[in-house]
Amino acid sequence: MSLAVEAATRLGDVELDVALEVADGACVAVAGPSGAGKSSVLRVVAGLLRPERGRVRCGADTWLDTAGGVCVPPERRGCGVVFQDFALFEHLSAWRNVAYGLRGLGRAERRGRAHALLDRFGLAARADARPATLSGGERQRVALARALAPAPRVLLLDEPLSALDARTRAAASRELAGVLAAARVPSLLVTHDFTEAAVLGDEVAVMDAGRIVQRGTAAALAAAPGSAFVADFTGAVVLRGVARGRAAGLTAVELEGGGRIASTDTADGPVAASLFPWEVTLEPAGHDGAGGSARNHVQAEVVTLTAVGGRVRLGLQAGQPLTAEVSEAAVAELGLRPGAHVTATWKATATRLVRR
Amino acid sequence: MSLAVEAATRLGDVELDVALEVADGACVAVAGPSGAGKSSVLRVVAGLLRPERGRVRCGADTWLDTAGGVCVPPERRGCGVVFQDFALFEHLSAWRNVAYGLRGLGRAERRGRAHALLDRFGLAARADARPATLSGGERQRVALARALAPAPRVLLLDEPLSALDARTRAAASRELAGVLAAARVPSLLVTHDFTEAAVLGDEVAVMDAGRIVQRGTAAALAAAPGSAFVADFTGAVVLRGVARGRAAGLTAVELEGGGRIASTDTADGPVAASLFPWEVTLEPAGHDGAGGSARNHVQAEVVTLTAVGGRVRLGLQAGQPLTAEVSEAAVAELGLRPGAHVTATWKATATRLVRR
Amino acid sequence: GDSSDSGGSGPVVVSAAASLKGAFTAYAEDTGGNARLSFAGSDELAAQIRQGVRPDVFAAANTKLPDVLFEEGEVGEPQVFAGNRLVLAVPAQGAKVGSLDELAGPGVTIAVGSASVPVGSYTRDVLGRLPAVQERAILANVRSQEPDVKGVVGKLTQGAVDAGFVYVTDVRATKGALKAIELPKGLKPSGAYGVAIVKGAKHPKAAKRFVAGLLDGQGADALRKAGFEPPPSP
Amino acid sequence: MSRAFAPLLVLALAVALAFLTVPVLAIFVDTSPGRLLDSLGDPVARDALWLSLRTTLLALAIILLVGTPAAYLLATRRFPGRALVLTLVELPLVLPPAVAGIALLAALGPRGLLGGALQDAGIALVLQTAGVVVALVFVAAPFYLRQAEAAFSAVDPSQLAASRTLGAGEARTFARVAVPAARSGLAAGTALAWGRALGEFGATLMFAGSFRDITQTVPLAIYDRFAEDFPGALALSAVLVCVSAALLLSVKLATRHDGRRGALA
Amino acid sequence: MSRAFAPLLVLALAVALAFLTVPVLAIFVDTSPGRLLDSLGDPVARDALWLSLRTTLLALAIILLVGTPAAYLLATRRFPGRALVLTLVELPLVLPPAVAGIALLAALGPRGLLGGALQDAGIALVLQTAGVVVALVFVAAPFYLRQAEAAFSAVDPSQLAASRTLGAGEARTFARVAVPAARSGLAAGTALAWGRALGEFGATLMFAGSFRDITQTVPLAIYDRFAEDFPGALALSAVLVCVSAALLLSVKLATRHDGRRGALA
Ligand SMILES: Nc1ncnc2c1ncn2[C@@H]1O[C@H](COP(=O)(O)OP(=O)(O)OP(=O)(O)O)[C@@H](O)[C@H]1O
Ligand SMILES: Nc1ncnc2c1ncn2[C@@H]1O[C@H](COP(=O)(O)OP(=O)(O)OP(=O)(O)O)[C@@H](O)[C@H]1O
Ligand SMILES: [Mg+2]
Ligand SMILES: [Mg+2]
Repeated sequence: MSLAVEAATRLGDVELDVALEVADGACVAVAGPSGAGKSSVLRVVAGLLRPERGRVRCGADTWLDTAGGVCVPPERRGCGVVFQDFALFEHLSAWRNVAYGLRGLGRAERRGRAHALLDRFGLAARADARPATLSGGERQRVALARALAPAPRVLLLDEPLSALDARTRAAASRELAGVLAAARVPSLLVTHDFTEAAVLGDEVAVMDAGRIVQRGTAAALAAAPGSAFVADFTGAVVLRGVARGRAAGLTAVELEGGGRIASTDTADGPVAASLFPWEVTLEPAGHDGAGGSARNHVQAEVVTLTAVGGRVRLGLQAGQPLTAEVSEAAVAELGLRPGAHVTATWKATATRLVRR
Repeated sequence: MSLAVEAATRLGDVELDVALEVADGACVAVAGPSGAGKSSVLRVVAGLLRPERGRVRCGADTWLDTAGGVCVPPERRGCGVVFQDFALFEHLSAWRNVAYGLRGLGRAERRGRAHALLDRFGLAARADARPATLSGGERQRVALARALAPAPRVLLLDEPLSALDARTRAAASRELAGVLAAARVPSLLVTHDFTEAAVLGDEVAVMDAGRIVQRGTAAALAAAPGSAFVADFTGAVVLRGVARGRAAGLTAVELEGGGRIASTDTADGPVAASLFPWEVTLEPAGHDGAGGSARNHVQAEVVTLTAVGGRVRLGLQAGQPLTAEVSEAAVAELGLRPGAHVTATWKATATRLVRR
Repeated sequence: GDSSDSGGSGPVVVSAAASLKGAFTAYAEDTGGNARLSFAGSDELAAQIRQGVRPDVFAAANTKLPDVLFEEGEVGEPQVFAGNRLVLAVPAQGAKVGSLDELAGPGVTIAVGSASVPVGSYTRDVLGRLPAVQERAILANVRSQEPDVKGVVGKLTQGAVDAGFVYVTDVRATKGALKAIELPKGLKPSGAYGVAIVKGAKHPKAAKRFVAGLLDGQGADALRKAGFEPPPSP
Repeated sequence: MSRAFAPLLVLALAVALAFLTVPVLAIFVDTSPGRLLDSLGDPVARDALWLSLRTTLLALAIILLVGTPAAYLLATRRFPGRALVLTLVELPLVLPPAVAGIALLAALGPRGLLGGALQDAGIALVLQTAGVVVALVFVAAPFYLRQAEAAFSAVDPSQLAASRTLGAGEARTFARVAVPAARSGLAAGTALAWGRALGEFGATLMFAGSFRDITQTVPLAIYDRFAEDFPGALALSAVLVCVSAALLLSVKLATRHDGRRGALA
Repeated sequence: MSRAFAPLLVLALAVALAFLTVPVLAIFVDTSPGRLLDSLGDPVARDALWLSLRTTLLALAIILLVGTPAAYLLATRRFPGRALVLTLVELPLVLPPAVAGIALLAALGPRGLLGGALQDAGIALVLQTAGVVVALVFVAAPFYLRQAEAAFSAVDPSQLAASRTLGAGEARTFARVAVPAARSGLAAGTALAWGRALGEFGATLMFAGSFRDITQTVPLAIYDRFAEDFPGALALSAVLVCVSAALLLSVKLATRHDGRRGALA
């Protein structure tokens, strides 16, 4: 069973207009700025939002066809949904929330399965608690367990791990990956976390202002971000500027807030230049030497330093904020502290340009 | 004005027992596993949860002293709170939510300030929308603007950026940092994001099971995680095992799921070994040569590969899941694909041990 | 018992004015309980009958309502079966008023039946026989015109008014909380109660028997015992 | 003013409580305990109590059974004329009880709009126990319907949506999510309707008459007794108050629930 | 069964609506439009309408003013005996109207429990317009109080907490958050109480009597007309229904609101 969605409808100020297929057993991660319409797409698939025009098909079944007047109600679509705000049943204990979707089983069996699922998400001890007495992350895990319980035909996960700490998230994510692999159903996963998208998603669809603006594997997105948002999403640093002419295979970009850099990409007009923090090296202030025009040099002031496992992440201010990641040795050598002035340099080939 | 909290109370299965001071103008990031009691600490400070025993002082004022029978009501504490579930006023438009806390001003002025704040968080266009028609991230930003509006004496931020994409989060985080710097009030920031904790927090307090288990700068935490949770939080990989004896300055650890590694740290009994993904290098399978016992060698299978800006993040399965981050060149050289077998190696000095 | 039209063996269904409650209940028990009784204000019962409700017997606290219903063709020819004496009722203890003459005094509060209910129209008839000045003075002290005699009795027992005009049977029902001040015979304080068999009654024979007993028999005895008077001679 | 608010709240509640309970207590003051027991011993009173219990419970069952889904529909669908429908539901309230009885006669009585149809179907209501139930439903239903509508309106629609995605059709969602989530409002509506039905007098008298053991509920028995034994009537009222209080309180204690949402999740 | 549910809901609503409106309509069928206008022309009827309007509005104002904070307190505090307090609030409902009137007399009448105190304070209620208002408040307040309590219980406590942290004391939180958030339930309670007050007859009659322009509200005027001029009484009832419908509907349209939460944020 594969899933195919086409939907066009007005949402407040946003015009939603998407077409998306998810192959059987595949997981498409959906990313995009806040308000892009990600949750709305999930609502269309689940049958909770009826678009003005649209079609939703799952395998051989047509769930929605506004032209043909078909609209299967949510309860006969069998979508497992994790709602962004959880939407737990406040009057039921955690395990009863999870057992809610389990039909045609004896009471003992439902109870057993619900407890087993809660246990998988580390919530065995809270099985009898009402949602009102659960912490945020506990609520989210109950919501996840509830969505997975009835072995759904499609999984719709709206930031299912956002309220979890790294450790709990890793555990929940493993459980989720296990379920995704075992269930072999199409799934849509809304996430703001690139690693999560890369690990759980076979592909990433990036939405903006109601449309899908880029689609591809996580690696492809990282290699060629189609927008400043995608660059940000993949963990890159984004600098805003205006591309002014091209010479010797290099595009010159005038940065907002001052400074001038070069890129091997071709572009014109307002652009966003993106690079990864570990592609930046630091040199003493004023340095403007090696690499010629094929290397970018930007004067910056150190704002923050965070050392993590032999690496240091530096927050720099260079007209625009910039992040660099260098070795502890380099920091020691340059004697970097907050307030220090440095030259940040990186290759023109590492500078990707996207139109803004 | 500094903030000092001491509180002890029973919360379901958890016994909350914390003592925490935040200096004037300082921001303490609070991290910890789901259900550790982070939100509860914030509720105690805000005056929404009265602990069995406790004291809360802000500057010269005593807000709570259970022994002395003092309990200042929330409205006279002046805490700006971003609630984990936002708690927006559903019957008020976005700007009226923000203007709610602005007192003693003319209507036009309140409206103007509320709009200005919404604009700072990129929500000028949604100022007249009711919360019910806002997206998750939009709701969160309204909650943030609402908390900041009345110039609070203390800021209590419960995962204030969790529902935002990287780009919106960076912008909101910048605004927040600006406010924190300008307001110079003590603040508590609950977060699951190490970078956020490092950038916004002067210090990080790590909670577990109702207690503060570690406290220090982000760098200190990363250098010497006191627990597997902290290691995870800082982005490290955590392997579970049992320490069995020490010889030649090295502790031998028997890993769960098979394998044996060494660490320069001293420990005994059940431990968690942590290392950062970029400290792992990959060699062809079966390789067990250089470095001797001072280098760890673990046989693993490649599960996922994600290339990001010249770097590749690999998900490995080696009895326990393991993450490595290597250069694209290394991947090409070894011809790594999912299913390939490799030897993951790292230094015994890079292996930090914490008791479980 | 629906097929008992001719036989008349079913219980006779009687709608009667509330003040007849004691007397009719005793009568029904004396005759073997073969009657179903329902009590309400005479006007309410009349309204029911107008809406097509069909008890067998309609007994009102006046003669006007049965007469009107007879003219409208709802009931058979009415008969007067009892009389009731209008009295001036005052609280048994601490009464502010001791006689009819004191009613016109300043500050005296009076409750009477409204003109539309039997007891109220009798009250007006009786007061109309007083000198005009006295009548006007008494009416000026009326603070409430009650569509239900219960209202008058309730206010008197609770001391909310000083005096009221009710039937002597109503005073008896208060078990001593009120006392009756008899009105001069010259005012003709007696009201007549009329009864009629409803057209289309399901048990016409039993109804006839019931009415007959009221006029002369166990019913008449029960009425006397309860304080009702024989039908006033026209 | 802010500091004075909690005392003000307490004052408001105290005033409201005093105003509502003192008159009820006053009935007891006027009634000796002996009389109260006498009333209970009286077979007429016992018949009336038993009939009141049966008819009000039956009426309540009908109101809950029809009213709950009707209110759910009103609360979950937006349609033009919704305000009008709600007003129509409220209108029976403004009818003085006897007029309500006349209205019922005019609609369902032998000469009423639907009287012929009922007669043809062999359904007799007027002067019958069934008529009491009809009258009670008519006067009490608006209270439950309106209250239930408000309670269902306050249910978080995202919980209803979640239920649907979990395979529960609208019926199951209604029964398993909407009703439990609205239960405190529904319980209040039930109490209001039951209380109103227990005290109902005028419409019943007009539509069903006041025949002992057939249509004479406690309020009618009280009325009857007024004409004959004024203090006895008050004693019976006191008994009605006691019995009703016991009923309403026990239902409340039986369906007790707690657990309000915490502020910070 | 799931597929049949929506039709079942519609059926339930249709049955409920038909049952509640047909009798009301039947009053109009029995009344010619001419009579309806005649009633309006009659000065007694006009006086009664005007008095009804004044007294019910005043009673409603008192109920809202005292009842809203009292209900808020009941809804937001848990204390032992809460179920008992709620039951006490409900008890006046079960009193048949005339008994309610007697109860008021026994409490506030000249010989009542508090009668002396009132007299000393120079407050006259019995047989006065003020007494009508007291009677209306007594019979209508429980409906509002109970409904308001349920509505406040359904308000998300985290919104109240948020308001407090934003510097709003309990009073401001009550006025600016709790009341608006509970408004649909409060509106329902107001409608119930108003409707009940407009139709109130027995307690008013017993406590305040019936005197044109002082205590004779429309229901009392209708009763007064019953025996003499039955069609006139029905016509006046019809007028009461029309006026009440207009009042209730216009309030609903004036305070209209929308905006239910979406399912996926
Ligand atoms: N019922 C509605 N009425 C009007 N506008 C709406 C409604 N529902 C959503 N919107 C608007 O549509 C846009 C998309 O909303 P949606 O919830 O799909 O965003 P999203 O991509 O999930 O964002 P987030 O990451 O913040 O959750 C938002 O700008 C939102 O304000
Ligand atoms: N009212 C309550 N009754 C019982 N237990 C409660 C209550 N409130 C919180 N708890 C429990 O106390 C623990 C701490 O809750 P808290 O909300 O402070 O966690 P947290 O650290 O904020 O977690 P998260 O990151 O998931 O939001 C949880 O296990 C929760 O279930
Ligand atoms: Mg969303
Ligand atoms: Mg929390």
